[in-house]
Amino acid sequence: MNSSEPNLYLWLIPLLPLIGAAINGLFGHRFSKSVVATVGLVFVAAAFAMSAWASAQLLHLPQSKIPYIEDHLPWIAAGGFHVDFSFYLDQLSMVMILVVTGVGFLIHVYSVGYMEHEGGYYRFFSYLNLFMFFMLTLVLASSYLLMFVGWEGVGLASYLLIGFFFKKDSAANAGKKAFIVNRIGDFGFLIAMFLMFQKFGSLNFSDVFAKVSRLSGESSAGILTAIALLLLLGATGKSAQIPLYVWLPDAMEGPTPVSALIHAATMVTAGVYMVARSNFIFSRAPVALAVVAVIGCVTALFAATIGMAQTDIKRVLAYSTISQLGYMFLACGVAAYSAAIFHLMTHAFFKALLFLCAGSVIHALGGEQDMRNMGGLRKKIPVTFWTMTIGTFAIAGFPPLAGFFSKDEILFQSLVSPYGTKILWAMGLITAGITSFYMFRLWFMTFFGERRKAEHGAGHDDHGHANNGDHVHESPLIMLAPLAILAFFSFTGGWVNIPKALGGGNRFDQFLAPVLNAGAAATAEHENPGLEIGLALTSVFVASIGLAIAWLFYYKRRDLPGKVTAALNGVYTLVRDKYRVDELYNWLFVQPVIKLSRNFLWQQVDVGTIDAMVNEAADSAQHISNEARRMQSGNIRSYAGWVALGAAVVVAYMIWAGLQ
Amino acid sequence: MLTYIVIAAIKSLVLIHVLLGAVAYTVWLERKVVGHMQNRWGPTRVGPFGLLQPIADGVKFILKEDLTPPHVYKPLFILAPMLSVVLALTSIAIIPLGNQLPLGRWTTAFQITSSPTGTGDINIGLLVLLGVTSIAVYGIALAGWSSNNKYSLLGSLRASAQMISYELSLGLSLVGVLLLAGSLSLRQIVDNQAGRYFGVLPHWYVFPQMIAFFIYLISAYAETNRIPFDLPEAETELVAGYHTEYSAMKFAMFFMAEYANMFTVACVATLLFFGGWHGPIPQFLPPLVQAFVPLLWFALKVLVFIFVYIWVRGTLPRFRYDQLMAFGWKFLLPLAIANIIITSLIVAWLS
Amino acid sequence: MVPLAYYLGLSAILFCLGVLGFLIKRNIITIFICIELMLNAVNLSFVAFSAYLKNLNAQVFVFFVMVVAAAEAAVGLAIIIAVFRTRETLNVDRVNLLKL
Amino acid sequence: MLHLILFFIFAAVCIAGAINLLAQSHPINSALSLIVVMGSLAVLYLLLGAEFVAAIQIIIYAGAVMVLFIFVIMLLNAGVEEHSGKSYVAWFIGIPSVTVLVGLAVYSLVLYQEKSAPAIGPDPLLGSVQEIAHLLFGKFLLPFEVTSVLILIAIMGAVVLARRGES
Repeated sequence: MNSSEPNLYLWLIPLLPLIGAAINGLFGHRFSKSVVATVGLVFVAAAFAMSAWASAQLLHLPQSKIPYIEDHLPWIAAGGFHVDFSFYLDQLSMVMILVVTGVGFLIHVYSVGYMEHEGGYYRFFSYLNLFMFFMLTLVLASSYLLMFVGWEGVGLASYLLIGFFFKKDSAANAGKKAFIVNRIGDFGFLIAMFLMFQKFGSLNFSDVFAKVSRLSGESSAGILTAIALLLLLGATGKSAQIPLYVWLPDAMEGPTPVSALIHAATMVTAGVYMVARSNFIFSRAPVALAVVAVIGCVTALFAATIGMAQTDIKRVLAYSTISQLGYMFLACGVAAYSAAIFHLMTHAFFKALLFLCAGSVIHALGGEQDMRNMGGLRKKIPVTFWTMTIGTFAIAGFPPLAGFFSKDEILFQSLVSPYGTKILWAMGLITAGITSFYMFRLWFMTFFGERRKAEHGAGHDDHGHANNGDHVHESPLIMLAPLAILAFFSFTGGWVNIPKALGGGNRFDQFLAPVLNAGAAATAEHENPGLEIGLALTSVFVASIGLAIAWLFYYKRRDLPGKVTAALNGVYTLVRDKYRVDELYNWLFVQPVIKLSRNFLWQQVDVGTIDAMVNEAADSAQHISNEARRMQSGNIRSYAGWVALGAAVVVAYMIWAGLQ
Repeated sequence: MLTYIVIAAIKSLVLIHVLLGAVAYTVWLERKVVGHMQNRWGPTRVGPFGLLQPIADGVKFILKEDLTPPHVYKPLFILAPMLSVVLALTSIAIIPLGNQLPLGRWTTAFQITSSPTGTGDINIGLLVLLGVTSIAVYGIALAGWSSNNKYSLLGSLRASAQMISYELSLGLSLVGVLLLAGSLSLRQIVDNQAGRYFGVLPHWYVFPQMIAFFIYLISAYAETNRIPFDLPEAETELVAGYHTEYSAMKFAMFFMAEYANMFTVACVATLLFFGGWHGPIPQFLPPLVQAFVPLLWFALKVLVFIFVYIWVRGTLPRFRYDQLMAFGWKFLLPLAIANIIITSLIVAWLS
Repeated sequence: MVPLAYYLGLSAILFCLGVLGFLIKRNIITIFICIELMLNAVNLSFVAFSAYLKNLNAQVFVFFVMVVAAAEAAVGLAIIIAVFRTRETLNVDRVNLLKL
Repeated sequence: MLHLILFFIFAAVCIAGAINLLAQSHPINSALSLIVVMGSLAVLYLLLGAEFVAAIQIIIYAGAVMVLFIFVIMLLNAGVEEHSGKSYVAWFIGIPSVTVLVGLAVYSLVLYQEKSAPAIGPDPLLGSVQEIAHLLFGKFLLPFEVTSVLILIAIMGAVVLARRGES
């Protein structure tokens, strides 16, 4: 690399958290908590600083130098197959690394306070840093394979962190569930990579995209659709979309900062990132695109309805996350990738904020997670309340907060995009209303009214303080500072992409356009400000309805919810039980697999065949050894006899060979 | 070829007799000198100054009853003294005693193992000497063991360990001289010592190799089991050591071996450190007589060494065994090695 | 002057006698002595070939063989002493177990 | 001619010594027989012009290594070898194999003999101590130094093994 070439030292960005993880993981048990926290924070902060610096550099690069690719070591070179350790920075990954390191750093800071009283402090920070390493590898990867490494790595980190309280069965099971469900998605991703390699001969983004753009439309639509659908399968796994969303609610067994970082702000958006990254492929596979849109839309609505009936504060947020991810998929599905990424970014801010606030609430209540046992916390934890309020209004889509701009753009695109339809728009709009309802339901139940005591001890014992209930206290400053910062961004984050109709410039869309314009959705070309303003007003109105209903049900008339649920008993139970999807999956997949494994694979294949062969081999080895043991008599002279025999044979052979 | 063999045989015969005679009279000399040192007379009765005493002793040894105790391992019990004496006498074969001896048509050297022309020497003479010395252990070791007697065994083990230990310092002390001489041939080494330093001091290796000489001297005493290193036969502890069970001629053989070894050691010291047979030679004598003059010089120097041996015996007490070993391994050996290193450095620097 | 084959024949005979001794002797020290005999037989071959090929390398090898033999004798005899202390026998037929 | 006679004499001594080594039942006799073999071999080395090797053979082998053997024999007071059970492998595989080995050696030497080879003896150009020294401290310097390490290790090993336990 000569001097005129820019060097952004991208490799440092993932490596720094890895070093932190290694230090804490290997030596952390000898350090004091403050040292562990310092190590964890410093390396993530350094990664954030490096990301910011690299981003600033990238903005100054001429367009021809973007994407900036940094090649390091060759990794795999087998025949025509080459994968290097190389990193890829363009506008898309720039947004991602900034979000990941920025939000990640804030959540690290928050964790210092939140995890103060937990065991395994060093383990937690080591895992968190490890997660950062893999996530940054994922977003900086320059090939699908390296991306897959990060993909699997964040899965691993997620598994470790969900099961952080490994002494609790439910946590361990949730970790396993997340891991196994993700495997199904990974399977799709892998097959997609195989197909890609078979078709394009490479897994590097640059090569693949170049080859895709050169393909003629009709002849390759089939394989591109197949690849896109398989990638989508991978994305649904990671981003918790139907049908593979079931792991995410259970993942709330992990510590709350983990839920905020991994299961809300960053990791689960990997699927969206991957789809956006692969927009070249998706845009040439309209069928796949439609599937993406449908899955996103259905997931959004479906998860939102479940969210209405949940009582666990973190589960409400989990379903909200699934729902919001559905929005992002919907945006991808209508080829409005920049809208998806925009929503990804704003969602990262406000969802992280909401989770952290929820964590603060849980912290304040000493581990209580059931909203029915909350209430009236507005005065007791004011900072949390106000930040939570900002987050709630942001996610509900009230202007001028971040969620309004991003969600509004998605709804607009789902209507006007060439791939969009009115049905998608309508479902999105209904979802927006529901979102507003369940978020305000949470808000009212938690902060207003009277404090309701738990009837049966402290519900979920996730946050196992010795603190028994009554002593409600505000969280320490180290937890509140990240809340404040995230609240600020939740408020202002949307302003980077104010649509033209509202006097903005769609700057974010234009910024991402070089990467994502292949979608040909031509996001900026719609000169229909009237329609856009109309749609925006509609969605604000819908959100207000949600707010009003929530106010009515959970503030004004506390008896109403009971009556309504009694009236709709069957439906309500179904929704509260999450449509019994888990049971369905259990009956449909899990039990057959267990039966097959137990009765056939275990009893027949393993015990009957493999073990039998191994045992037979061992038995015969024993029999042969029993015979051969006689040679090993311990008698030196016998050994000498054998040696003499060997020498005679060797000499005889040599003489014979010499005569030939 | 035949002539060579005949001449060698004659030389061997003469030399063995001379050596045995010398051994016998060294015994006399020792008794006499020690006697005078202790203010006694020593042997006086047999012949003038007791000069016939060795012969009387010899007759006594031959005529005494040769006792073989029961429970000894007979073959080795008999072999051991023979081995000792044979090896002790063998050493003399490679020692050059003087220059060439002109005998009409043939010229031969005062040395059994000289080349047929009488000028050459086996070029590993010193190594042969060391080899023979190293084998000499067997005589003592086997004697002690085959006697089937605790005192004998302990004495022989001590003697063997002592000889092996000091053989190292002995051999290493000679290396300094070899480095200076650049040859293993004894004749060559002696010839290198002809001439004088600065016209005054004889060109003997004892001067540049003073340390080596003292190491050699001390090791040689230990090697021959003489006072102050005669622990193997420490009477107070071990009766008579390895030859406790021996009597008559077998005992005499050990005795002869010891004194013959003394001679060998003295000869080597003379050859390596004191210029061998070199000395002022009067030029007016007839050539045949002149050829014997170096022999006299050689004999004189050897005699001086023998005298020193006896002198030391009359003067010094005996070491303790652990002191002996510690001295050999911890002092003499490192010193000898240091001497070699310094000498080789100087030789390398000068060349 | 002696043909090379004579030396080699002698060497082979000595070597085979050493092997034979290994096979028929029971005293561990004697067996050790037989090993030395074999080493000596090999040395004879070395020296004979050295003279035959007019090359001194073989004599250097002899030197190394001797060094190894000396080291081996030191360690081997120490082992024999250690074995004798625990077993109180030198008969190899009685020393056929790895543990006491 | 003299060489040939000397060779046969000492070869005969050699073989007699080796056979005696096997025939004797007392280890000390075997050891002494080996010393005889070594001495005769030294003479054969001299016949081959390898004077240095001959001297070393006597000094190292006969004078040091075998002394060690004799010492150990004395120390352990090893008696006449006892006759324990036969080793069937040694008798029925080992000894026939040795016989075959001898046969093969003789066979190959006879084959070799047919291709006329020059007789060998001392060569005035070869075998001086200086030349061996040049080889040893030049071409073979590294192996030479390594042997010194080997000996050091052997010494330490011997001390550790032969020393009685501390307690």
